[in-house]
Amino acid sequence: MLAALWCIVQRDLTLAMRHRSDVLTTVFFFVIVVSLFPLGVGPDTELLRSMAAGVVWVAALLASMLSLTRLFADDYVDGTLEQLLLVPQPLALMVLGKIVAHWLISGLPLVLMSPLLGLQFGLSGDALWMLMVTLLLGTPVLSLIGAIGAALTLGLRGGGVLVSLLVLPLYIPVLIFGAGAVEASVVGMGADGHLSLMGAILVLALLLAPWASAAALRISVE
Amino acid sequence: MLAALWCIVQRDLTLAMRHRSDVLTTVFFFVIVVSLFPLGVGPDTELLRSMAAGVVWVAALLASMLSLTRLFADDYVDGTLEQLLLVPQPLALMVLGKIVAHWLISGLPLVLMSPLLGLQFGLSGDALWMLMVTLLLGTPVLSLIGAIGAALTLGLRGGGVLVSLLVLPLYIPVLIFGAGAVEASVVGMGADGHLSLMGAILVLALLLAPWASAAALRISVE
Amino acid sequence: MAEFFAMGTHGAYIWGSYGVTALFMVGETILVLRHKRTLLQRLGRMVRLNAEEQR
Amino acid sequence: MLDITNLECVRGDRQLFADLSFSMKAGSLLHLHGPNGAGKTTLLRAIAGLVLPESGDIRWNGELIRKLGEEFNRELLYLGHHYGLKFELSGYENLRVFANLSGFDVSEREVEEALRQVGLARCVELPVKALSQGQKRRVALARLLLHPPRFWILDEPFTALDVKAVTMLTEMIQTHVANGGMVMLTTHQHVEIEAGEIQHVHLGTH
Amino acid sequence: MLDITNLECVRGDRQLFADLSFSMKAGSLLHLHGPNGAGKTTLLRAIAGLVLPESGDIRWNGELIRKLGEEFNRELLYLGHHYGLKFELSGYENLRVFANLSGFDVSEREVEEALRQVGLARCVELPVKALSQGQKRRVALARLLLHPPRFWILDEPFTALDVKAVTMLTEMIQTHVANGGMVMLTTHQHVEIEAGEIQHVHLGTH
Amino acid sequence: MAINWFKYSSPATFYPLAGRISPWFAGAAAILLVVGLYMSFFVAPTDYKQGEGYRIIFIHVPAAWMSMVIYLVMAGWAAAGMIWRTRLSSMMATALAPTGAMFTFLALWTGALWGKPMWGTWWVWDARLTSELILLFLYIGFMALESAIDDPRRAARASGLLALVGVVNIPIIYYSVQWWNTLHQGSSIKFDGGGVQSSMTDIMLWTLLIMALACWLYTIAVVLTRVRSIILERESGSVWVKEMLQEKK
Ligand code: HEM
Ligand SMILES: Nc1ncnc2c1ncn2[C@@H]1O[C@H](COP(=O)(O)OP(=O)(O)OP(=O)(O)O)[C@@H](O)[C@H]1O
Ligand SMILES: Nc1ncnc2c1ncn2[C@@H]1O[C@H](COP(=O)(O)OP(=O)(O)OP(=O)(O)O)[C@@H](O)[C@H]1O
Ligand SMILES: [Mg+2]
Ligand SMILES: [Mg+2]
Repeated sequence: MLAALWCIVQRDLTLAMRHRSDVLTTVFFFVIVVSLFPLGVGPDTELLRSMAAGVVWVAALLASMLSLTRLFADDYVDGTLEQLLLVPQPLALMVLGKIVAHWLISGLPLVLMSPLLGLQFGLSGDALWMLMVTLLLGTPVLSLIGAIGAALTLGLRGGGVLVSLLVLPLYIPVLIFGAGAVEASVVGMGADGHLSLMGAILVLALLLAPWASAAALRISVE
Repeated sequence: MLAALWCIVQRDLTLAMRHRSDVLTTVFFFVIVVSLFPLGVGPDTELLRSMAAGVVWVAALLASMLSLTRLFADDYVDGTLEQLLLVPQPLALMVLGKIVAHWLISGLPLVLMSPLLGLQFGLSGDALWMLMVTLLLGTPVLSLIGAIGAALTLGLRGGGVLVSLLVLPLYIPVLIFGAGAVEASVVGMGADGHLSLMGAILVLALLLAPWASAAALRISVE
Repeated sequence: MAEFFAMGTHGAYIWGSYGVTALFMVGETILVLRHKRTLLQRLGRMVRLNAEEQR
Repeated sequence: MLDITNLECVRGDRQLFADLSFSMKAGSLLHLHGPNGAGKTTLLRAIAGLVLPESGDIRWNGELIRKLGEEFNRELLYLGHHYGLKFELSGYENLRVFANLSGFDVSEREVEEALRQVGLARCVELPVKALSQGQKRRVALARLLLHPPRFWILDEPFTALDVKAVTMLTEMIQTHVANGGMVMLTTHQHVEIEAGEIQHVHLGTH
Repeated sequence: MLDITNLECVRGDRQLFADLSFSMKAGSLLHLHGPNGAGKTTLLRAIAGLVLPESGDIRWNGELIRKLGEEFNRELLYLGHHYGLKFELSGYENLRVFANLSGFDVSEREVEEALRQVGLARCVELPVKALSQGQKRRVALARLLLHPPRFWILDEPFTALDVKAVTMLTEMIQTHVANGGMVMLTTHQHVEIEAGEIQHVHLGTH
Repeated sequence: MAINWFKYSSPATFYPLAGRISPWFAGAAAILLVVGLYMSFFVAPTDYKQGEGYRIIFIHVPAAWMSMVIYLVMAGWAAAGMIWRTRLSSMMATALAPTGAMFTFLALWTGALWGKPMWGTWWVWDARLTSELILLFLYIGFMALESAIDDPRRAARASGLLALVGVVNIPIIYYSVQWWNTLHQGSSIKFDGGGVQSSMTDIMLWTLLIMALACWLYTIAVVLTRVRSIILERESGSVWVKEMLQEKK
């Protein structure tokens, strides 16, 4: 069981490493989107600081979402997904493996990059720390929920946009608590409540998402 | 010649209409992204008004970019792109047709939607008008430049993210002038300079992009 | 000496600039040379193995 | 072993076949015939559990395959129109992943040997996407040589293969059947296969 | 008509063939042979102008095809591994688009007639994605019946076709050649074609 | 005597040539760097307005110049590669990109470190700074696109096309200070007609020019070495590489 999980994670990581630019480009997308806002909004530092948390979180959302379309699509097109369905292992486990790999490739780097971007917007040490912690709790949820959307829209034309339509509404709670926690710490308030809520969401998603995605995959592959 | 151009535009529009959700989803994506910001940033009206132009423009950029991957990818996978290369018509013309269709599907709706979203952020009549005009001048440029990126990354794994890496830097001038013009009109200054620059960019892109994309397609299809 | 390194009040900025620049230029040189060396080794091995196979 | 009773499949709003019943036992081959669009692929996918039939039962050892789930998958190898290979990985890596996911460990040797047998010794390390049509198919076929399960479903396996490869594949099928395996296949090409007992099922002209 | 001189093609870092020279004249058929991975597809794509050869010339009526560009495309019909069809459009719409882009107007009748001839009268209005493998191929082949240009390049056109369709296609090829057309094809299947003059080109075993 | 330039555009003849000349460039670069550094710290006087902080100029400006010039040269090679289909040209473009990206980064870095004491902020979103950032993204895009494509021929052609499209950005960077009034100062050195005009003292100007020249020579040396590796990698199947490697044995 665990061996199979590990095998899937490893396979997807190898595939990502074959195209090292994949990993880099998600991060760069994140960086670019965050940098676009000051360009659009103008160089007012005070304004920038007050929108920092929102912007970084929205960018994380978008970056994670953009890489979602790739989660199952490649496997679907070349028929390996079909084969994964025929493997003598629980499908939810296979899906979990793919989600873990997706997070390692597209979520973790965002977490690690975020302090640098926060600096650009003039956030203080505490707020930077909080930004990282919330992203660490939140990005796995994005991958988990996103997997359901990706599985449902598999093989549909325009899946990329459709998936965002399905998934973004579900992302909103994560966004609100994540950005809320950071803002609370910017103004010097505690954010424990926000954090424990995010933890609860993460556990819930971890329990439900693999099953839901597996069911969605069975439907889509037919 | 023109008949062929029209034939391509019509074909792509028919395809889009087969999946009416495609058109709707680009618009919804736009709407959702714009609406996420008040959620992430908080309900401060003054703050919102001053970031309105930037946010709407960034959202338009992202929405247009998201739908880019679809521009040639479908045709590439099913081999119709190959056939377009073999048609006795100038390839740049075919590409122009596809770009026009792409703009009609994913650019024009944004232009039409924008006043509504601007209202949400408390923009005044003049500013709303300016927002629409800049989007009308700017979104075709997004489709034109984007086509080059989409053609270059055709068939590459992780093309979706790579295309944003290639295309977003080139979008930045459009963003700056577009958002700049709206902001100028928010504070009651004239924006003629910005607008004529955007017009110049549009003409330049219209002259160059179809050729560049055609060349890129020839490279990618090999 | 210390005065020299302090550079008025701008020591950190100046040395930060020159330091990182030096780091990058030296680093790039090392990377390029090392890449060349390993490449030559790899290709050399390939040629040798092919030659042995033919014999 | 495999029993199909009163199977009915519908695609879109067309009924492809109904009341289809047959069974297969160990050490036999079933050749599915029918013109283009008769529903052969649909039937094979239904038997593999990828398509839900409209009505009817598919049983393996008397148990419904939907109930069996992973149990049944352990006995099954399905090769469809798609290659089922990751194009960025080499043939070697692809086979390795398959084996591991199917739950058995294979040595480097075994994988290399399988690839050599399908005539890809020189391309072991190339990513699959750099292979030609026929070579890709050969990689997929190499799975038939690595601890193959009992029941093979092959949908037009001869596509894109050259004469040598066709002979090789027929031999593989024959040996498998002779050793008590089961093979279900469909092909429009004329191929001579001599296996113990050959069953022919014809899907209606449409 | 078509003259190939000293053609060399490289994929990745492997040279597939070099110094390949042959020519073809009107009213003849060229059959390209070679095992899997020999470079047949690459050669056909190079001749269609989709792949840039490493060196060597491809001339049509004495002119380089790269110079001719759209002129040459007007004389050419290439059917590759891909169907070249939009899966969301029906067979009818697909053919219509092709005809328009190729610069001639076809009536509704003509298109329907072509689809009937390839045996898809019943599926005219179905989107192509709802067709089976073989039916998709048939739609692609219907292009050969609509104002076909002189020079056909067919890469494994018999794939996925049932016996009836194979006969139909051979007949279409024979008529075309008899009427002064040119056909270049490759297939691993054994198909009897009797056309005026058949040239065989073998690409090296690899 | 007319030199046959196309002869040198063949990797087989260029490889040994590059090997012979690159040490000279490396040596000259090292000497000039030492001279330039000595002058920037000990000879150039303290600026009456900016104090010692202005000494960053001696690397900031060369780095900024190099970032733009390298891009132009890279695009030029890419264009040559696409027009004449010479393999060497695209290899040169590939070899230039990392060094160009490095200088772009350095221009940003040193600019930021200069901005803190002078403007009181690390970063502002003004036209020149922004367009320099875009340049960095263009370099990264070029490298990412190239590494995302496996077939080296397709990679060279695709990334070459991208480089050409990106050239549009260079005049924007250069003229940004003239087109928009920004925080960043305008060109103080103008190359017009006969001479170089400058608002700086002569000694500062000379130091700057020597550092710039040193960066040039450094770039040439590094790029030649890198292009040799690329040639070896891409041509590893060819006869001349095999013969050369065998001779070495
Ligand atoms: C991250 C921030 C910065 C960036 C990206 C940047 C970029 C550039 C570029 C691209 C150039 C070359 C353009 C040309 O030759 O005209 C340049 C030149 C120059 N920069 Fe900056 N710069 C930055 C910050 C600064 C700061 C803070 C200062 C000083 C207060 C400064 C002073 C200069 C000077 C004096 C020149 C030379 C202009 C000339 O003489 O032509 N820069 N910079
Ligand atoms: N998604 C779908 N919607 C509607 N009809 C479909 C769909 N998928 C398949 N069909 C129909 O089902 C029929 C059978 O398809 P199938 O692929 O099983 O045929 P086949 O016997 O494998 O044919 P071939 O020999 O050409 O491969 C076809 O006529 C096709 O029109
Ligand atoms: N992108 C690529 N990179 C590297 N090698 C490639 C690439 N594309 C094709 N090749 C190689 O080119 C060779 C010829 O491929 P091609 O598709 O032309 O063969 P083919 O003769 O059509 O074979 P088949 O009969 O199997 O269709 C193959 O051996 C393949 O490994
Ligand atoms: Mg079938
Ligand atoms: Mg082929």
